[in-house]
Amino acid sequence: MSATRNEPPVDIDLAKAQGLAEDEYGQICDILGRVPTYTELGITSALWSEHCSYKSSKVYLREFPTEGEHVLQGPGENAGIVDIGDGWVAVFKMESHNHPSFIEPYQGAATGVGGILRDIFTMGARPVACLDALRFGDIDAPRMRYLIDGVVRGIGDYGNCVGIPTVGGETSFHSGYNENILVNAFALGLARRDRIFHARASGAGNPMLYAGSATGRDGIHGATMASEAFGSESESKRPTVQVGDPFAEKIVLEACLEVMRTDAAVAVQDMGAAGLTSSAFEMADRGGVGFRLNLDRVPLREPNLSPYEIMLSESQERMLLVAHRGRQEEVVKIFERWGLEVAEIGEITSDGRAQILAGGEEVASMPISPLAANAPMYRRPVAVPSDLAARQEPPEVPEPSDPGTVLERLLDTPELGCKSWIWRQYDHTVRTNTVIGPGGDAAVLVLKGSTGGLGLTSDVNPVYCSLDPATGGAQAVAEAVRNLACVGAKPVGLTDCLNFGNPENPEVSWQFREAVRGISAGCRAFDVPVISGNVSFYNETEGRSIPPTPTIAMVGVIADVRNLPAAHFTAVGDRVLLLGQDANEFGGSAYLRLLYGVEQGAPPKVDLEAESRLAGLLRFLVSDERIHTAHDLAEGGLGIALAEACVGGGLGVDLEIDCQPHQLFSETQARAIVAVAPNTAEQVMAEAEKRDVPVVDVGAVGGTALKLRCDGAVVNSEVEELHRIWSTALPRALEM
Amino acid sequence: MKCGVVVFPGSNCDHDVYHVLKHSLGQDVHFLWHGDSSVRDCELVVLPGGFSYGDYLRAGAMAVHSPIMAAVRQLADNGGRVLGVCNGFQILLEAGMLGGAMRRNQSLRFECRDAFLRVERSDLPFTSGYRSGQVLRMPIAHAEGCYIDTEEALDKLEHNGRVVFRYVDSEGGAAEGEQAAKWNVNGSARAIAGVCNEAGNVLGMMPHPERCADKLFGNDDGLAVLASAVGVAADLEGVLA
Amino acid sequence: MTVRARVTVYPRPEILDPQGKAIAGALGRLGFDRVLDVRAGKSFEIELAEGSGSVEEELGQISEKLLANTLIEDYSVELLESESA
Amino acid sequence: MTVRARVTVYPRPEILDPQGKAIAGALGRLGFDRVLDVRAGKSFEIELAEGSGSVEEELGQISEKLLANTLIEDYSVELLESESA
Ligand SMILES: Nc1ncnc2c1ncn2[C@@H]1O[C@H](COP(=O)(O)OP(=O)(O)O)[C@@H](O)[C@H]1O
Ligand SMILES: [Mg+2]
Repeated sequence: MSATRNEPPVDIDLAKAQGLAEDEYGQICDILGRVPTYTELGITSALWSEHCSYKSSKVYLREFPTEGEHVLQGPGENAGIVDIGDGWVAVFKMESHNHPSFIEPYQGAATGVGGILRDIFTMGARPVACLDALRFGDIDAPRMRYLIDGVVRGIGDYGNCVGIPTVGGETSFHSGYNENILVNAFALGLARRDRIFHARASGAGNPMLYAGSATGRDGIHGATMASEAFGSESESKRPTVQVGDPFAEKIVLEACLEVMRTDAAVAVQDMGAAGLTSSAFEMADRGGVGFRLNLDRVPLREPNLSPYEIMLSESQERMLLVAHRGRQEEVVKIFERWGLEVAEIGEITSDGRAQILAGGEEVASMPISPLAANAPMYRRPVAVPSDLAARQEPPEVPEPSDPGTVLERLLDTPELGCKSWIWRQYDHTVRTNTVIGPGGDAAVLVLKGSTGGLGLTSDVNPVYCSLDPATGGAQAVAEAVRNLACVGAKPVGLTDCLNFGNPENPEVSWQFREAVRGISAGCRAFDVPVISGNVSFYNETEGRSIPPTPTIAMVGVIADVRNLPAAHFTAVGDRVLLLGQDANEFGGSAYLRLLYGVEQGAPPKVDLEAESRLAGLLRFLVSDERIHTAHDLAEGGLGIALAEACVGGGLGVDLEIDCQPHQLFSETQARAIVAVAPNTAEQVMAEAEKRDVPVVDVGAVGGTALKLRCDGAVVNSEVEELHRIWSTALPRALEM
Repeated sequence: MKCGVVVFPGSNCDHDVYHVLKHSLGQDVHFLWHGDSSVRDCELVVLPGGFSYGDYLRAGAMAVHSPIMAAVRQLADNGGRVLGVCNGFQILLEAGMLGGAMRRNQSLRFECRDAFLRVERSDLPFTSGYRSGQVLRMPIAHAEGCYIDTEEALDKLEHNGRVVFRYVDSEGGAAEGEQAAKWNVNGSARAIAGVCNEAGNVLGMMPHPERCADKLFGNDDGLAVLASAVGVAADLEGVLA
Repeated sequence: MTVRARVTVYPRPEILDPQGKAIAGALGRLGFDRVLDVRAGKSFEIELAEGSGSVEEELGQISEKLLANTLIEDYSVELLESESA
Repeated sequence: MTVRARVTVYPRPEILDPQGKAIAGALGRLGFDRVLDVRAGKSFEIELAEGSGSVEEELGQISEKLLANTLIEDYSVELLESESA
């Protein structure tokens, strides 16, 4: 094949400028048996990019347990699938949109939500819930208020408009994100087990249909391109920011689900990262077929896009479908009825090649499976961070002079204050499945038509991860299990979003390897498979990487959602029981970090067996309807957990706790508080003892104050005042 | 009762309303497509919440011109029942069927939370299941719910008893003074949350009764709006069983 | 031949404009203390094919029917330039 | 003395304009078939106190800092009339 049109000649320099390594360029020349065309080079560099190929992470990701009795689809598809009983499956995945959100927070976050929703409905599932895990820098860091406001509005406006509730998430603040915020979006969909759709193309002669918004120059990786070589004019016209169109998404969603109900479609895939390139290649590769595309038929938003641009555009809200030959009219009709653009742009072939035509010329002809099979994979060098040992030195833990004041100061931080300023901007009740929305330990959805439901949570503590990524990874899994257990949900699968710095930095690679090791250990201990996930590397600015942040989102099933405990106290007179045993652990604690600016020491140990016993006990107690309140201990320890349980329902407590005052803020894991009617307290305690979970009765619910005595110190804070501090901490810090 | 739920491109509470009408209230419910020109033999038509046409210009502005709206207007003129919730209310306003207009919330943000409403009239087909003065807790979820009109028009609206729901504090007191913003969740003129037409057969309201129609969600204060509208006895205990 | 025009839509003067007020407040905080007042409106650039009727009339109708809610908004129409295709 | 000015903000031409697209679609359905394209933007009317610096410069800064997101939007400034107080 000869170089076409007036495209720049391809050579090693151009390849490098597009992000291909020298031997990667050699590989593609070998595969093709010639020098690639310009379009082919673009395709290869996209498919072999870190983002699409997982080249630096794949060797480690293989360690994840990905199978289990409920798993119908593990990693490798647009989203993972687990069986949740009664003929239903849950389809879920989490994805990052970090870099775009830092550049343009509103659109970056919005298109992040759009992308993850498409991943769900391409599998034939109707999206029913979202979570968002957000990491921001110090509120006073440059642009940070603007970034926070934009991200929250972007997530809200997109999800609200499409009509998918955002039922939970997490938000934290750390100076390590000052120049690299993280926006991780999770979505979950439901489908009938026998109606799952796979993005697997098949059947030579079947037409390929393009549906949704027209293609513009959005998001083509212009920055890495040799701009002199290729019309600098068109370069400058390329927008770096993709704009989301949630209305288009909503109708694309409805139209796609309608199409999938007809059996006229063979495969459906969204055009996400690397647009038409990755969707066409992945769909064909999974099905072991080839395709022929005619780019002249692709709907364009502006004239004169080059084949390269059309193949790599990341315009949003676009879908690629393969229909059964002879039935494409049915598909077209549905899209047209929804007012969407739809075009037949190619067909499936049997030769396993990607043949791409434009202007009557062949601009690319590549064998598909060798491209996927030979995608580069690296085991990057690793090195233990040179300062790790020093950072793990045991910290000094000052005794609080007045634990009540400490509690108030902690509640007054954006980190530990209420996040309702955020989630009130999200519609969390649309679709009327939300039994527990944001504000509890885990969100709960009912499966309409039954009494059963799902629990959803997202967790990770980046400070722990930065002090010890393996422990931090395991802790994230354990915390997710614990949060689910508080609503009686038994985990069936998890998805992750592994946010790290530059993998070419050996210390970052080490963090990644260790975190994956920790997560895998957690997964095995709780028997929770990883069914999907996403890796986001290069969260680094001027050599400074973010704290390792392997966000875990976990889903569990609940047999009966009708009488779940609250995360707050609900009944005067209830006994408050403390489950688990403190071990006085302050490494990476909120107490040291938020009050003293110290991030020091080994993070709390993760005893996976103790966590399992605790989770098992909590699930039993919830299903037995024996407890009114269940709330786990996390950041800020017992003190914060009690305060949250008080302010959530406006009820006080009167407690006697056997510990030193500072221990109120220890972050030892595998702990929770429950509240039970006085006459069942003994039974519950006996059950805990039977299951080898330490338990003490520390007092009763009642009054208007959080009253607590420990080792001579006294806390006596009016709940109303705590509520005022806690509920306004974030908007006050934001000045919004 | 034969009920229709209109589906506009971008509607997203259509299934929620359908679910309550069909499964909680046992009615004969159908979806009506925005492109249809008839409401068939429906006696009640609900314009559901959502973001018709993305709410891109003004909430409800584009949906008004859908073919179905002529039929909805006809139904209203003939005395049939029309309920607009949230986006549906916005559409009724844009259609000029209720008077007044919506502006962005005072906070200039989307607000999703519970509001307290006082039932100002219980003699309407939509409120017969309530007592006058009853205080309800009902979720809102919107960005453009600040109801406005000229003072004159508002006076007339009040005079004619067309204010059906009003935002109040949790005790039923006026959402005024210092605390106004807390209770009058979107800053509506005179804390108006829902209005009806002269004849009382068309109701628009911003809060979502269909989202609080089941004890499972800890709140079924809204069920009686739909139950009343389909003429199910106000004895809601029976309905719930 | 095509015609380009601009329709500008503003809340009517007697209607409160919280968005404009919020912007004026934000500008004050940013130190732009010469700003006395801001009104926030919408602007639409419309390209029309040359046709039989008057462009202004067509745009008036477009504005009344869709672009403005005349209960609370005023609009104005402005022709930009014509372009030969 | 006060100065009145208008800042108009539009999505840059190469950037997707979902609003404009939806409005153009709606106008088509309403039978305004001469409409070829619509771009939806924002318009701000600003009243400034007479001051020492140049008004245009001040408005440029205001636009860059707050009214327009220059990553995806273009703005233009237009002086209206001056009014003596
Ligand atoms: N960005 C967010 N979006 C939605 N909900 C959030 C967000 N951030 C926090 N939340 C909600 O606030 C509550 C407290 O969050 P968090 O402190 O992370 O809980 P936990 O410590 O139990 O994991 C949770 O219910 C969570 O869902
Ligand atoms: Mg928790």
